[in-house]
Amino acid sequence: MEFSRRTFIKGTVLGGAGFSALGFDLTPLHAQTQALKISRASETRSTCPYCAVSCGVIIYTLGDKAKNAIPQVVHVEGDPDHPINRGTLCPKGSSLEQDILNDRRLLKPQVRRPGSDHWEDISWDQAYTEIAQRVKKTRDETFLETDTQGRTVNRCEGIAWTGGCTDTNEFNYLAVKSMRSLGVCYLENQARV
Amino acid sequence: MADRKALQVEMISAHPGPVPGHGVQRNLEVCKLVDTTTCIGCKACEVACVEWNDMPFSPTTFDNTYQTMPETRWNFWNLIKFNEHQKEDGTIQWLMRKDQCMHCADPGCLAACPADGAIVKYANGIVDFNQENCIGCEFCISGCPFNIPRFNPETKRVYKCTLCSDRVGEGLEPACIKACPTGCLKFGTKDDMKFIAEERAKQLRENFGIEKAGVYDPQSVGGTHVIYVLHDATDPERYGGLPKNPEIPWSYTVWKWLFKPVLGTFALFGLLGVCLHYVTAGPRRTQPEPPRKGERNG
Amino acid sequence: MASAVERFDDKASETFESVGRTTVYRGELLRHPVYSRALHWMVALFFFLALFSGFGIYLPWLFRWFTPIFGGGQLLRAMHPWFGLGFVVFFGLQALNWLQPMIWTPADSNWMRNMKKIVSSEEKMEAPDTGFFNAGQKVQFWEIVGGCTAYLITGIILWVGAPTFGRILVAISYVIHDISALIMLGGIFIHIYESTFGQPGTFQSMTRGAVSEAWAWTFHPAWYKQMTGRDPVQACEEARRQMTTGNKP
Amino acid sequence: MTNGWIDIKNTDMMLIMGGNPAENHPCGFKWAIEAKIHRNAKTIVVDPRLTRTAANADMYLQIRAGADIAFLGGLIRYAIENNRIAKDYLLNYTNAAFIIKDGFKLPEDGLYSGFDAEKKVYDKKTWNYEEGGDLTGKPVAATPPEKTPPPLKAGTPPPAPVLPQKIAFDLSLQHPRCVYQLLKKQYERYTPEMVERITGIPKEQFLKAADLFTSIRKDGDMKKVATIIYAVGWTQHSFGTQIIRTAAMLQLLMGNVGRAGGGVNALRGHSNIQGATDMAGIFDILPGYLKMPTPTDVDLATYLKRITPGQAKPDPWDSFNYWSNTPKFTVSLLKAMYGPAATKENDWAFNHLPKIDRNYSWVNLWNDMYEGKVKGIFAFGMNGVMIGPDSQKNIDALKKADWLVVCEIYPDETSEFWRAPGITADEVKKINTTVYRLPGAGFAEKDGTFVNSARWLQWKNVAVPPPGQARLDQEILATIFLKVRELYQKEGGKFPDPILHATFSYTNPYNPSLAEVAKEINGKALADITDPKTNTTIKAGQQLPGFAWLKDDGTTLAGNWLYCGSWTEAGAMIQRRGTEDPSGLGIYPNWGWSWPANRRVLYNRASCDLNGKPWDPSRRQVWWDEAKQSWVGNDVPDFKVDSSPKDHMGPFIMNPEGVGRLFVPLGAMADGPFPEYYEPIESPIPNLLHPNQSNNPVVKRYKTDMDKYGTVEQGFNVICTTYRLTEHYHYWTKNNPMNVQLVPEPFIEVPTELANQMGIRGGEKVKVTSARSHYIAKAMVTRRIRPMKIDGKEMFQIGIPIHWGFRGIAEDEGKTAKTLANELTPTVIDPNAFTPEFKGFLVKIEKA
Repeated sequence: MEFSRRTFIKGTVLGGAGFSALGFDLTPLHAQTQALKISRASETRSTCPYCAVSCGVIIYTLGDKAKNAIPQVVHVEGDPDHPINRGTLCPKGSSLEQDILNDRRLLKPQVRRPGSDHWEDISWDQAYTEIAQRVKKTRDETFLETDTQGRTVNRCEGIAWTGGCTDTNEFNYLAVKSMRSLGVCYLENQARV
Repeated sequence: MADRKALQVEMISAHPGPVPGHGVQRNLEVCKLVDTTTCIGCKACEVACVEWNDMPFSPTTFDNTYQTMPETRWNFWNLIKFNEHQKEDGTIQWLMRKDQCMHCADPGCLAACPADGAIVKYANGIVDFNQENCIGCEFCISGCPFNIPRFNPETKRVYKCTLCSDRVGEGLEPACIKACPTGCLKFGTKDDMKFIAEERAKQLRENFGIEKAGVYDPQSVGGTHVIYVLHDATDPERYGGLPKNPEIPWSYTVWKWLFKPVLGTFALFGLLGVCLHYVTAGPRRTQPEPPRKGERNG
Repeated sequence: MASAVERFDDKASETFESVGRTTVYRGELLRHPVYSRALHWMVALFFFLALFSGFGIYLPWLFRWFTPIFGGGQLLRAMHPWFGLGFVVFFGLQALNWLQPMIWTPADSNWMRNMKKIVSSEEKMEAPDTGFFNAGQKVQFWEIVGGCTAYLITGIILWVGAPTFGRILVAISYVIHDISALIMLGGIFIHIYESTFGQPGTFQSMTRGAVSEAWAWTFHPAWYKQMTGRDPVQACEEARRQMTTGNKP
Repeated sequence: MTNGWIDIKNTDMMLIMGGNPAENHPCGFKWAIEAKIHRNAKTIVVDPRLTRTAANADMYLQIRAGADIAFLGGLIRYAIENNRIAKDYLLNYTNAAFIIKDGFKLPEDGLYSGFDAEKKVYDKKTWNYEEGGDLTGKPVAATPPEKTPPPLKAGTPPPAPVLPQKIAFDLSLQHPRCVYQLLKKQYERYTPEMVERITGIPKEQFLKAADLFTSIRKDGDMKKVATIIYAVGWTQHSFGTQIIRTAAMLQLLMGNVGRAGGGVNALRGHSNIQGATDMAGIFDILPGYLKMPTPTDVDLATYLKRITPGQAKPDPWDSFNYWSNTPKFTVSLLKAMYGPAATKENDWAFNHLPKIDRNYSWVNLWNDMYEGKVKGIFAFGMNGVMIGPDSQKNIDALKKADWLVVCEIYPDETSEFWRAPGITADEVKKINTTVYRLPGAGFAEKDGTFVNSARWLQWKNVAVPPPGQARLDQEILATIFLKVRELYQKEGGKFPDPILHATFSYTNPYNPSLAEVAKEINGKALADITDPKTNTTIKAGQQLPGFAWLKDDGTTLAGNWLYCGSWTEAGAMIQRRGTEDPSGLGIYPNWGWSWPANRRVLYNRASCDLNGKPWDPSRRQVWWDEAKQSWVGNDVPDFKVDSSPKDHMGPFIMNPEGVGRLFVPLGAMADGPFPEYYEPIESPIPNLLHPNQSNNPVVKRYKTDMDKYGTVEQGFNVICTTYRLTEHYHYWTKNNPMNVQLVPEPFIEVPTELANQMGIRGGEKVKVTSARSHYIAKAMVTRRIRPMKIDGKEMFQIGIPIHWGFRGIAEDEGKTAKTLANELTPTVIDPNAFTPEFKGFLVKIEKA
């Protein structure tokens, strides 16, 4: 073992002081290997919602999927099996725990009435009913069976749909099916910008 | 817990007597390789560290740089230093270097630390703070050649990167290294990392025209368990103050481990001296002394 | 000394006089008033507290059994600076109190020159010009004054720590703090020895505040002459004659 | 992307331009680094700023934002001039040898032939190939007169011009009207000096970069491969599509498309932006890139005739022309959407679909809402106010709408437009829009498929339940639609048929299980169908294994023909997690499923020479197996498997010609068969190639009072560009405390020289004003953006990250000026992709 300068010095002095019975202590001191917070958490493999590299992530959640344990995120780490990111994540992917567990999340349906300057709570059923009525009213008012030259067009120019790019394929398909059935032409998406 | 193969301890701060279990088992030396030539300054390592260690978020303000904060903090253990370095031909080289504890083989913090068991160096090279034994004297901050340990005023304890001793103890790689998107951070035995680093430096010199590319593994602290591949190994200072020749102050080496114990014994001589004086020259009594028994007066 | 300091000093000693009590029997002289004694013992107390807690940090792998005495490393580290501060503050007051008698005089230089004889107790009586304090005491006093300033400066640096003062300054203060501690440690051994076994009859000067006249003319003749107006050597011979002749009644 | 993320590790040369992968796709950029480390690949980065990608590059060129086509045109010229092109590849896999009809004019004066000045549209009939055979070596003759078309019934519009079935070609590439010669003449004008004057890149730097990039084809060596990596830096211009066309042409010229480590790779921004495009979340297509019907498509037959391309190729060659199967895809889609209601009699419910005759794209949507035409809007995961362009116009448009339904996970600017900064208390009273804000589910709370930039479909699992009363997005959408259906069933209304017939026959229609929807998208058999060749039958109700099985007689349904094969009877291919990659080329055939048909690198037939042997034996993707008489390989061949190389079938099976298009005939491109350099709408200098036609002639400007366009004369003399940071994700992570800690406040990157001129230091507040609005943030004074010489004049560029609005952690703490970056951006869009011009517009900058 290469003698670094200091260990040599310490060795000589220690020899001298070693005889002092006062300081010798037999209790071994070694690091307790700390149980990892993720060692018993349940793992869910998912995909990061941010960019289109589609990094695989492992979401560690509380509890072992027992019924009475409501899962909540404990830690998010890269999925080493995923061939593209191989366990790595960027600064956004690594902070996904704060995206899942975030006190700014919207928790209840709200409505802003015309002219009002604040949000009011509204129940889901009330929201659904009102929205459905508005959709029907606007569609009936702006629906065009035929255009000026008498050709059937069956389109509704009064309603627009702007979908996000972190919605899943299946949601997009349902959106296209439902909106095209309403005759919506203003069907746009973040893919455009 | 005790039965599981714990991280084998090699050095303990301010600990009397030999380190228990020293040299009892073979142990590979781990090492973190930071290849600054492929670092993209994305800060995934900073986030992974804060997330793994559940550290509280601290307020930061904008100060004319991409760097998250000027220096690491007690709750922000590794920080990418951004430096816009102007090369001779006037072009700008945007250097990014991950700054964190270097896990020296001959740690200045451990040398300076007066608290028994506050700083432990494992046989695999990781230097770890043990907050229960830390007395908050901040000597380690003075001892560290890389200005790494950070003091938390509330808890009166000092904190730094632990190279994820908990994860490594369980066989995992550190969180920052796992997260690093471009693989600029690598983890493995010291020999493997040194080999990869030298290979990469050679590749840079020969194929990418970066003549002074080299590996940073300063021997003045006995070599470190965090090594860098630098564009210019002859001038590490340009990477945000990476010391060219990191030195542990003499106070915690020659003074603390040689003169102090020696002078300590000199001070005891004072005690010895007075005892000798007492038994030889004897006390000086008020005059006139009364005659001693059986002695003729006069 | 500045008058403000003297006024403060006198006022302080009056307040202590009113509280404390010094009984001077016949054949004794008042050595140290209540104020000086009180200060001395406060300084001593803080010194030892600082010393022992310092030992826990000074050579931890040797004196690690000090740490539990102070309730663990954290508490020891937390208290040591306050003890040091206490020591420096009280010694500061002590210095104000004793500044006047501690001024270095030529007599002290002579004393230093023939210190060897004094140490070997060959010379029974102190040199006649030894004043209230002899040179040894003055050396120690000034050494402690130096030590205290060193403690104050380096102590504050060590206490506030490297983030503010930079690691090199802390490293240097670390060494200076130790050196002044060692010197003071050496000095204290001599001080305690001289005031107890080395020079019987001295201890009471700090406990009761009074000393026998014999003690005075033996060890501080010039001070004895100043206090009583008599010649110390004559007084000693007088006493010796009286002792050899009048020892029967 | 034509290739994929991991495939980038196979490259030898990278041009990274119009994109910043190190910052915006860090984990993808690892593969560029792998290429550098394991293959000594070189990277050339061209960007208006020295980004973190450039910090890693071997060569960085600072370009003026918007001058991309000039640079790429210069590269094409350099490649042709120094003969650094892939001769065989060019001749056989592209339309270089095809001859163009007379009457086609190159745009020396900025205009191609057939420009109609009033309608600002091209009549593209002159942009077509000439009918004929092999003219190699024959004397040059004028285009033979066309056969006169049969007389038309009165009133029916003239049929749209079509490609000739037999295309004339000259294999010697000497014919003056052959595509190669026209290409050469077109980019003759893009000399290195002209490139320097337009882009600001010094001549010698440009030549060094051109030499390095084209060095892979030095003296015709076909072993090496180069890739071009880009992102919205190229798409967000008023000529965005043409920039990408130029890159594609460059890659075709150098024979890089279809090869491992080659191709033209768009790094798409969002996790499912590729999926959203495939599933046709945009107005002009149906799922599977089928065109939307127009009013002239009176019935299904007319529609299919219009959008199904016929074969058009040189006679001896062969072309798969896969789009010829469009009828099968369309009928299957209609059966999926309308199920039993789609019968042969009612044209498979063709008239249930709306017919569009105008441009309903993003900027038009807000423009028409601003003009009061659009009454109601659903915003499910898209923050229209933040995206802009000209956000103030979007806010004012929303004030005029009746209702707005937002489904989000964080409070966002669109749902709170009515209390945007600057709206006074009494003005709020006058805003009559009803806004419903419904709490949606985050990514970890719902399953479903994401399609990444490399076309990989990957399923993800549910980890935690939605918090509070939040519900799954699909549950919200399905319930709203079914509630509308109930209203129509009860009260009737305008043309209720599509609403009543749309198939929602999921186990729980109000909360459809995405697995069932995914199976529907993959496609099922509705009757027993057998494949005569292989004599295998698929029972009714079974999942289809591939889109070859789709029929146009209503016996199959498929939500998206491209995804047919993603969820077969053998199970969910998109849930596979096989990590084996025997070829080592990063193909990973058993991980997830990539469309089409699990093919990882598109056009991989072009990775082989004429007799089916890979150009580079060390990177073997697919090859012709003489024994088996079929194409085999590590990747799924992008080809007709049994077509022997002798038949000379073109590798680009989706094009009618079967070959790569250096020249884009007829209607595919709105603004020209070759990309021509046009200045951005807000440009500091006139177009140096043709000053009187400075901008893209077919780009329309909007007419409302909010649409103003700045000029240098009005004092807007600084070029500005907007972009993303690696620490933040659009308008989402401003709610994430960890990311806010990394980059706490908005800033504007200002070059040091400009800052010195204005007397501002780093950290001081600065106000940037464009013709439309202003933006306030702290200045980041940096030497990474240098002053530029544009046509001899000194100009500055500044950059603004887009991440801050008026609702977020830093915003709510009052640490920002609550202005939006996209208040500055101009309302002008690309004529082909309709993407707004967010990059390269004019502003002025002063102390705030």
